[in-house]
This record gives sequence, C-alpha cells and structure tokens, in this order.
Amino acid sequence: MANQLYLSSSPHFSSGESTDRLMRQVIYALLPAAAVSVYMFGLPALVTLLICTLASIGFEAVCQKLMGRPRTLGDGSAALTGILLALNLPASSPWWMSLIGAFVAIVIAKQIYGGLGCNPFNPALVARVVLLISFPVQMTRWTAPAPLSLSFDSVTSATPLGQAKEAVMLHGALPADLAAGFGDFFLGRMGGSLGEVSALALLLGGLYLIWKKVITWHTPVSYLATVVVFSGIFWLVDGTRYPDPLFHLLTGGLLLGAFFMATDMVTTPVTPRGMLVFGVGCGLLTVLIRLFGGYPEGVSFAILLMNAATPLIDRYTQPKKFGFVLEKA
Amino acid sequence: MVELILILISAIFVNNFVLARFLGICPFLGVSKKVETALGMGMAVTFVMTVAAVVTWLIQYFILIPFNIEYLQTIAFILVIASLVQLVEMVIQKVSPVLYQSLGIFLPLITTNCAVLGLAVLNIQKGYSFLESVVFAIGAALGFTLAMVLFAGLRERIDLCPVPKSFRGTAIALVTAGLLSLAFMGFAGLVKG
Amino acid sequence: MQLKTFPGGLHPPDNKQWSAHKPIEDCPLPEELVVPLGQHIGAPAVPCVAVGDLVKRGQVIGEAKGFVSVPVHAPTSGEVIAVEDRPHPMGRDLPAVVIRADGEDAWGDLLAPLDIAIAGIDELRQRILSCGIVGMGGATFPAHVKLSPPDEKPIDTLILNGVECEPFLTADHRLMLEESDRILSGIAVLQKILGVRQTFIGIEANKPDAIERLSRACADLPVEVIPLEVKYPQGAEKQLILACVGREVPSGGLPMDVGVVVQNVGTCAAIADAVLRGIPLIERIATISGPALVEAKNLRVRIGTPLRKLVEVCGGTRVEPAKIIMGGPMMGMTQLSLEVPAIRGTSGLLLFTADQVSTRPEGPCIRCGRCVRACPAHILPTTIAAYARLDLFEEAEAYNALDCIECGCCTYSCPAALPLVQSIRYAKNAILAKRRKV
Amino acid sequence: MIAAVISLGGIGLAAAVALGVAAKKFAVEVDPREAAILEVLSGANCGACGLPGCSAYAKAVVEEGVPANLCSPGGQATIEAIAAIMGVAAEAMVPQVAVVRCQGDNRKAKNKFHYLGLQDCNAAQRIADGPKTCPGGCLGLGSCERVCPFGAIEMTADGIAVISRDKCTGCKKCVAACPRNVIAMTPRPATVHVLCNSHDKGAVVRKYCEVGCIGCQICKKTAPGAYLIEDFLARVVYEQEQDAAPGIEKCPTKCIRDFALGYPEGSSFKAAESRPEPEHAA
Repeated sequence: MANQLYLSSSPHFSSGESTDRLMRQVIYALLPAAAVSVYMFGLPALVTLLICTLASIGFEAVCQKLMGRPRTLGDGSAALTGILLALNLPASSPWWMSLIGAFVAIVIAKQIYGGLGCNPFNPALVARVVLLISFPVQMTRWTAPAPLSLSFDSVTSATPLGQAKEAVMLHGALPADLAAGFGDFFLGRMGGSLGEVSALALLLGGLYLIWKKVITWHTPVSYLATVVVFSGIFWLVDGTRYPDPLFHLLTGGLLLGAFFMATDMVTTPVTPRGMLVFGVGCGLLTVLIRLFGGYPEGVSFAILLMNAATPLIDRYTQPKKFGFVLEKA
Repeated sequence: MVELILILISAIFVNNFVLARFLGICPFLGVSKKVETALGMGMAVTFVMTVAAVVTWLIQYFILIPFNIEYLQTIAFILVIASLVQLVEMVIQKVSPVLYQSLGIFLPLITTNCAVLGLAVLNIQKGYSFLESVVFAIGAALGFTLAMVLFAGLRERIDLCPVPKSFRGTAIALVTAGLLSLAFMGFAGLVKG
Repeated sequence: MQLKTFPGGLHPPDNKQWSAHKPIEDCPLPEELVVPLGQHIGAPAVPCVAVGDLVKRGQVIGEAKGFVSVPVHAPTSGEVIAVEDRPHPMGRDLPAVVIRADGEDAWGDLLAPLDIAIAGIDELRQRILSCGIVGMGGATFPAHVKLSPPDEKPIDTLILNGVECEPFLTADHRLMLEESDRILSGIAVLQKILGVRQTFIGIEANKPDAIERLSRACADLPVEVIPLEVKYPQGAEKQLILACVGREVPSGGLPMDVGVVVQNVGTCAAIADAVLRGIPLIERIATISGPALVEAKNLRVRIGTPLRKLVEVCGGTRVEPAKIIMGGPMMGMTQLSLEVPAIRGTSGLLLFTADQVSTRPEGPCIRCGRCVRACPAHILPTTIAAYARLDLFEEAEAYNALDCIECGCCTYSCPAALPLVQSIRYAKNAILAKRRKV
Repeated sequence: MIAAVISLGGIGLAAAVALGVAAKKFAVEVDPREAAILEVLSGANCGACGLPGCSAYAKAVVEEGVPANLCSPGGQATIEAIAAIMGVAAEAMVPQVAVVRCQGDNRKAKNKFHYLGLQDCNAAQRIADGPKTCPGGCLGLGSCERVCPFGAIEMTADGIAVISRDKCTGCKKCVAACPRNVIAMTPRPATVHVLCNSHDKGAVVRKYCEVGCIGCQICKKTAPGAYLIEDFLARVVYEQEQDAAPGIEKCPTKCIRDFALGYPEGSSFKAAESRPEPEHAA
C-alpha cells in the first residue's frame, strides 16, 4: 500500500481549538491595559513590560532545556505570565525586581511542578506576593501618572486604596475627596501598578475574552458581584469608614484579577459551579483583606487562597451526573 | 463574645498553627497525601487538642500553681497529651482500621506534636480563661485541619503531574507548603493580637 | 419557540450538505459478498450452510445462538464459496460466510406476512428475531430483546430516533423523507408489541423537510413529531428521552426503567418489512461521504458488500484517503482497508483526506473546563482521564467513569488535543474487567 | 518536692487507669506474626504473590496458611525468614525473570497503520488489534514500563521494551499489563532466549519483520536438544540451555540472544552487570 492509513479511536473530528490560540487571545485581551499603562507611565512601564515578558520566556526555555523536556514556548503561556506579572508591578520597579519576579513565577511557581497545567498557584500572583513581602518599599512606590513620560524619576503618589486605608487608620474615617476621582479611576489617571490603572481597558479586554468564549462569565461575575454586595453592606453600615462599592470596583487590581487572574484556567476550578464558588470566595476575601487586613490590596492574596482551595472546590462541586438518583434507603 | 470570635478567627486564619506559627509540620507533611486521611488526622488532632486544652488548663490552675510547681509544666502536659494520644490510637484502631493504617506512625507521633504542646503552653502564656482556652483550642485545631485538607487537596493534584524527578515527593510538598503559607500571609493584620 | 434538548453537548459543523439532497440510490450487487456472522451485540450466529451450497436471497445462513443473538441471512442468491475468518469492521478477522452472487438475485421462501390485527405479540416478536432485526443506529443491539421488557417495567412511551446528530450522515434523513410509509407501518407494529399509544418521533431541527413530511403523515395518528435543537449528541438514547419526555434514565439503568423504548427510524422500517412482508434484514441505507470522495451519496446497500464497491459507485476517490471511517465522525470506527464488508450497523462510510486527520501532538491539560461543560453525562472527563493514565482505576470509578456514554464531546472540545474519551474508555474496560474477575 | 511527686504521680495514675479501661474496651487482636512477616517482606506492594499488597500477603500467610514462598521480589532470604516466623520448612522457589520476546522495533518490524491516540499498548490493541503487523510483536507504547514497580523496564528510542535482568524481581506485573503476551517469565539462570513471539509461518514473518523467528529449524539442528520448534516458533529448552550457544550464531534472522553477552540494540542496560548467578541457585 502506498500510504498507510490512520486509525484511531473515535471521535475523528475536533473543534480546532488549541492551547496556543487560547493563550494568544488572552494576550490580545491584555493589550489595551498594557497600552494604557505605557501611555500613563511612559518609558518605565514599557521597560518593565519588556523585561518581565522576555525574562519569563527565557526562564521557561532554560528550565525546559535543563529538565530535558520538549520546548513549548510556542504555546504563549510564558509570555502571558510575563505580561501579567508586569501588570502587577509598579512602573518604577527596578529591573532586577522584574527579573526576580519572572524567576519566581516561571521556575518556582510553574516549572518545578511540571510546567503548564500543573502549577497549583497563579505564577504571576505568586511572584507578586513574593516581591511584595521581600521588597515592600519598592513594591509600594507608586508613580503618579505622567502621560508618555520618558523619564525614570517620576513623582510618587499613593494608590487610592492605600490612601483610604491610611486615612481610616490615622483618622478613623475616609478622606473627604475620595469620590472625586471616579472618572479618573475609570480611565486610568491614578497611581497603581501597571495593570491596575484603567478600568475601561480591563473591562474591554475581559468582555473580549467572554465574547471569544475563552473564559466563561461565571468567575468574573460572581467575583465582582460578591465584592459589590459585601462591600455594599459595610458601606451602608458606616459610609464614613468604609468606601462605597464603586470605589472598590474601580480601584486596585480587582478588575485585572477578576477578568484575568481568577479566570486563569490552570489554577481555578473546572466545574461551572466551582467557578461560582471560586468567585464568591475571592470576593469575600478581597473585601475582608481590603477593609480589615494589614495590606491595602487583597486581590492577590484572595486569589492565591482560593487557588489553594481549588482542588477541594472541584471535588465538592462535581456536576450531578446524568441519571443521578439518591440511593433508596 | 466578640473577644471569643476574634480568638477563633485568629487561631484559624491569621495565626494558623501550621502556616503562620509553623507548628505541627510533621503530620502536615506526613499524612497529607490524601484528603480523607488528612481529614482523619485533623479530626484526631482536634480531639486531642480540645481535651488536652481542658485538662492542661485544669492541671495548671488547680495543681501546678497551688502547689507552686509550675516548673513541672512541660512534663505534666506531655504526660497528659501522651495518654490522650494513646486513647485516640486505641479508639481509631477499633473503629476505623483503614484510617489507622493510613495514619501509621503519625498517630502516636501526635504525642510529640509541637502543635498540641504549643497550644497548651500558649493557653497559659496568654493567660486565657478556661472558656477562652477551649475556644482557642478549637480554633487552632480547625486551623490545623483546614491547612491539612487544603494541602492534601493540592498534593493529590500534584500527584497527577509530571513533576521533575529531583523535586518529587517531599521537595515539591515543601515548596507547596511555602506557597500556601505565603497565601495565608494575606490574613496578616486581620485581627490584632 | 425554544426547541427541546438536553444540558451539555456541542455543535460540530454538520457537513450534511454533501448528501442531504441526494435521493437514495440502489447500490449494484457486487460479485462477492462477505457476510460476517457477528454483526450485532451478543453471541455471533452459527453458520448453517457449507461451502458449495447454493443459497437464495433471504435464506438463513447463520442461526441465532442464545437470547441476545439474531440469525443472519443471505443478501442475494448465489453459491457459498467460503465459511472462514474474514476482515471485519471491528478490525480483525472474524467468522463470515462468503457468497459468490449468481446475478439472478432470486428470492428464497419468505416467511408469510403477518396481519398485526390478528397476530399475537409473541408471534410478532418471534418474527422480528427470525428476520434478524437489530438496532440500525449503529449500536446493533437485537431489537427483539429491547421489545421484551420484563413485566415489572411497564412501558408507556415509544420514541423513534430520527435525530441523526452525527455530522455527515443523512441516511435516516432520506429514509424519513422518501419512505415514511415504512416507518409508519413499523410504528403500528411497535405500538402493538409494546401496548403503548404515546409515540414520539424526535428529529433535529436541521431536517425541516423530514419534520414536515412526518408531521403531515402522522396528523391523524397518536404520534407526535418533536423538532429538537441541533446539538450533538442529541441522538444518544438517554439524552433523547430527556429531551422528548423530560425523564432522566437513572445512572446504570435502561430506558425501560422510565417506561420508554427507543428505536431508530431505520430499525422501525426494517421491522415493518419483516412483519408485513416477511423480508429479513439484508440491506440498509448508508451515507457515503467525506472530502476524499468524488461524490457523496445515500445508498441502499446489501449487507456484505465490500466498502470498495460503495466507493466505486460514488465515482471513486479524488485523492488517496487517509482515514476510512465506518459510521459518523464522532463515534464511528476507523477501518484498515476498503475490503471489509458493510454490515447491519453501517450507517455511513466516510473517507477523510490527510487534511482532516489531526496529528497535532497532545499537550498538557490546562484545565480549561471545556470538556466538563460539553459532557452530556455530566462527569469530569479530564479528571477521569488523568487517573486512567496513571492506572488509578478506583479513583476513576469514584469519578463516575462508568457513566460515560463515549460520545466524544470531550475529545472534540479539548484544546490540548488529549484523547480524553479514549482514556475513559480504557478506564471503563479496566474497571469492568476487574468486576468480572471478582 | 513531695507535692510535686504526689501530683505528677497522681496525674500519671489517673491516666494509667483511664488507658487501662480503654485498652479493655477497645481491644483489637493482632497476631504478632503478621507484623513480623510484614517486616521481612520487601514492601514493594507489587502483587507478585497474587494478593493485593504486602500486608494482605502477611495476613494470608498467618490466617489462611498461604505458602511462605510467594514473595519473588524478596527472594530466597525472605522466604526463609517467613518460614522461620511461621515455624515451617522453607520451600525453594526457582527465581524467575521476565523477558520481552520481541526485537522488532520500529525500524525492523512493519506497522499496518498509523496509530493516533492514547499512547498505551492496551488502548492501541483495541484499535484493529494494534498497529504492529506482527500479531505477537511489542507495540512499544510502554504499558509494561509504567506498571513496573522496580523501574526495571525501559523503552528504546525505536520503541521496544527491554527488561533489566538485575532490577527485575519476577513480580509478573508486566506480564499482566502486556496485551499481546510478549513478556514471558523464565528461569533466572537461563540467559539464552528466542526473542520472538510470532506463530506465523516463516514466509509471513519475513514480510513484516527482519528479526522474527521464521521457524527454519536451523537452531534445532545445530544445537540438538537445546531448542524446540512449536507452531513455527523456536524456544529454548531451559534445562538444556548450556548447549544453546551454537544456535545463536547460526540463526538467520538473529532472533536468539544470550543476555549474558548483551542486551538488544538501543538498550542502555549493560550486560556486564548481569553475569548469571551460579547455575541452579535455588
């Protein structure tokens, strides 16, 4: 016979969906946020983005080489981790910090677990938290937005969440001018890490992902809704101490987390009900940490904690199998 | 009442015995390969911790202090804990031989589990009242169980993964424990004290 | 109006446009027919002819052995030239009767037609057995067994499966369009045997002409045609029952547990032939399609016709086929060569070119959850598959591996190209083998 | 001082009484011999004894009188230890080793189709009886490698399983895992084996495999008594294995191998490590 036939088990048809394509879509969805950050913070933001991305790809390649595993840079997961990491750092981060972050994310949080699909914790968030704890000064030196700046010596400014927390700690009440900045928050004119600043850009990216069916609505919706409801309760109880839900939605890394980190497929539940539970858990923990914890921002910790709970959530939110009947006693 | 709730929350999350105080690491690493086993261990520890807290508190305030022999605290507490563990061991062997087998050596080792002794000693150090001690014990035990079960879930998942040879087993477990502890740092400052 | 359906499933491109408008054609007789003795689920038939015997069309050449078994009949007249192992669609050589056709195609003595108004129920069932009727949707389960529910399981509903949710296949579609009278006669027989009046015909909404035709034909009968959402696997028995009558067959149970019997429309037509005309199951309608073929067709095929003949009738191949599939692309079986014969379960023959064969290497599971959302059995394919790969069958069983209906939705939707359903099948086999041992 | 003694003693006494009562109430009887046997077993839980794991075997020996010589990983020493614990005479066990009876890797043997899908022999075997044309040939997808508890099996780059004679303990797990019955248990002292599992006629074998046994009888003629031909397949008569050497040389397809001289091509195992134990070690 000239050509040998292919034989395989059914099905002989596939959707054509591929891991590479999914990762690429997420990267596209992050581009608006990345562009806004570069616009707002100028050259330093671009440098941080580049270092993180390239270093992540580099570390991934080195690991796979060392472990003698096939090179899978083409799947885009390392680049994605790098971009996410950069979006979680302040624009003023020194180059070595980006490098350490990329190392932690790729090597410690991902490759030693066996690579893509195996890491129990979101690599970019692990890196962010490691950096936050190790270099608190550099990690909280936020630069004030200075559109298209080429300078590396920029004015520092606090994040809105930081301001709120500090005011409550010192004076027992929120600063009076807090609500003034909503328009700025929405467009990204505030201090913060690269990816936190523009709610609009993040929202666009998130909706793109849902539209393209890369992610489902479950996690973002349940996450954001929980934050609104839970923070709303506190706000209604005491509006002078606790900021209103809109403030929570638009500031900090909430949108970035809800659309891009809490939907990271590898580290979150696979069942639709599990995703809802995951979102609710993230929402509760975020608000709890923001309002009562030692850190002004709770998104990273909340998602990491829920990452840890993911195997259990999956286990206990299995769909009811077809034809499930309770055993008759 | 608020005080008690704060003690409970603090013991479970903020000052989690395993992940923040780093007590009881031995069973945490030893019997966390399966969620069921971890749960069984958590329950055994919960029982021992709660009863130990009660008994050691009574011994401290009704025997050691009245007789001025606080210097015997450690040995007296260990004595109590050891007997309790023995008791639990016998009960489990009778009731659930499967659990008994899977817990293996770690069951008698609860005796020397620093989490239990640490709890008894902390109770006295912090000057907790009887009720507070019990609540603290329950909180600590729940926190221990929570950490165990979360960790076991993660390990079950890691077991399905092609972890590089040199990291397999305890190495990857320790890394994971570290990351889990990192995540728990988010609770820092939630409850003062 | 919201069409009825079931939760889960997905929408593969249906590719029915190649053959949906092609009327059924008779496939000419080949010179030699290979009739396997095992064409159904259950014990293979026992040959009752010897080399050199002359047989007539419709004559029994293999007798049923046991309750779950059916006889096999000669598809045409001619001489038996061999009774030996021949390549079978299952992928290995299995016992078959080889007949050299004499070209006269002369009928043998057929069983007398039955009048369903007079005939007893047992007589009707016996006739269905004698004529070798099996489920023609592809599962080939003997029909008489399905029609003999135990007394403690009363049946109140008959559902005819005209869904044909597999892409490419249009054989049932053409049958419903062109030969609806056979189906209606079959319904009458089935209603009599089961003693039911409530009957539904489930048809996917992508066959509006068939829906219209049957609806008109059934206007005065206690038969309702239900248009169903176009979704794979709408034609899976349990999913069909849920969609049509809202009953969920319990896990591990059979449709009769909820008072339902499902028959494929093709089976129903064959039953009509058997009872009303005494004709055994010696031919069926099959869709011959696929990009490697010159022209797609719906053919009436004699059982035992080599696949090569079917391809010739369709004008041969455009390019060398890279994959030969008997059945649909989702659940069909790949074939080693075109020399194997068409059998009673051959609902289609697809020839794929190298372009349709995905040789993309599998990647790691990224836990995207697409398989979980697509799974019509509502289990966790990726988890079961992961356990199956490590031979952890007890864990796989605890995650309900045995509830898998092997529809292939998980593998279809997997972005990492993992052979999920194959892994689950592997676990199922191991679990069942272990159970048999104990 | 006295207070200390009394109070500690009191606590101890109270605890002792409580434990004593509990011991009565929750008593579980365990035969000490069971623990002792478990102690001497290899702990591999390989199932070579036919029981699910070492503790089950220990229990079966004590409670059901199952023979003491079933632990092949442990070898003779373990058998003697168990026999001593049970107070019975140690029965000899002929140590065995598993051999892959096939050398037809992807370069030497033909496939009848391209297989796509789960890379597992049992899964592949279900698709038209597996891609390898030879019905008895190794599929090379490593099902045996994965079940081996001792890491004794490796897959060569060209896709064939090779079993290390040093690491194999004779637990038979691979035999059960192989869908084509390619792996056979052989007496450990024998190092010469016919590495083919095809019962097809010589002419058929030649069509699909360069290194298959074609049943030509040459080995039988050159080394009388050391070989048998059954169903077109030669096999070594292990009792006469010492006379088998001339047949290796003369075999036209080179399908007979003396493992004392080397492992099949592509294997990383070294023959030097595998000097045969003294004849009839048992």
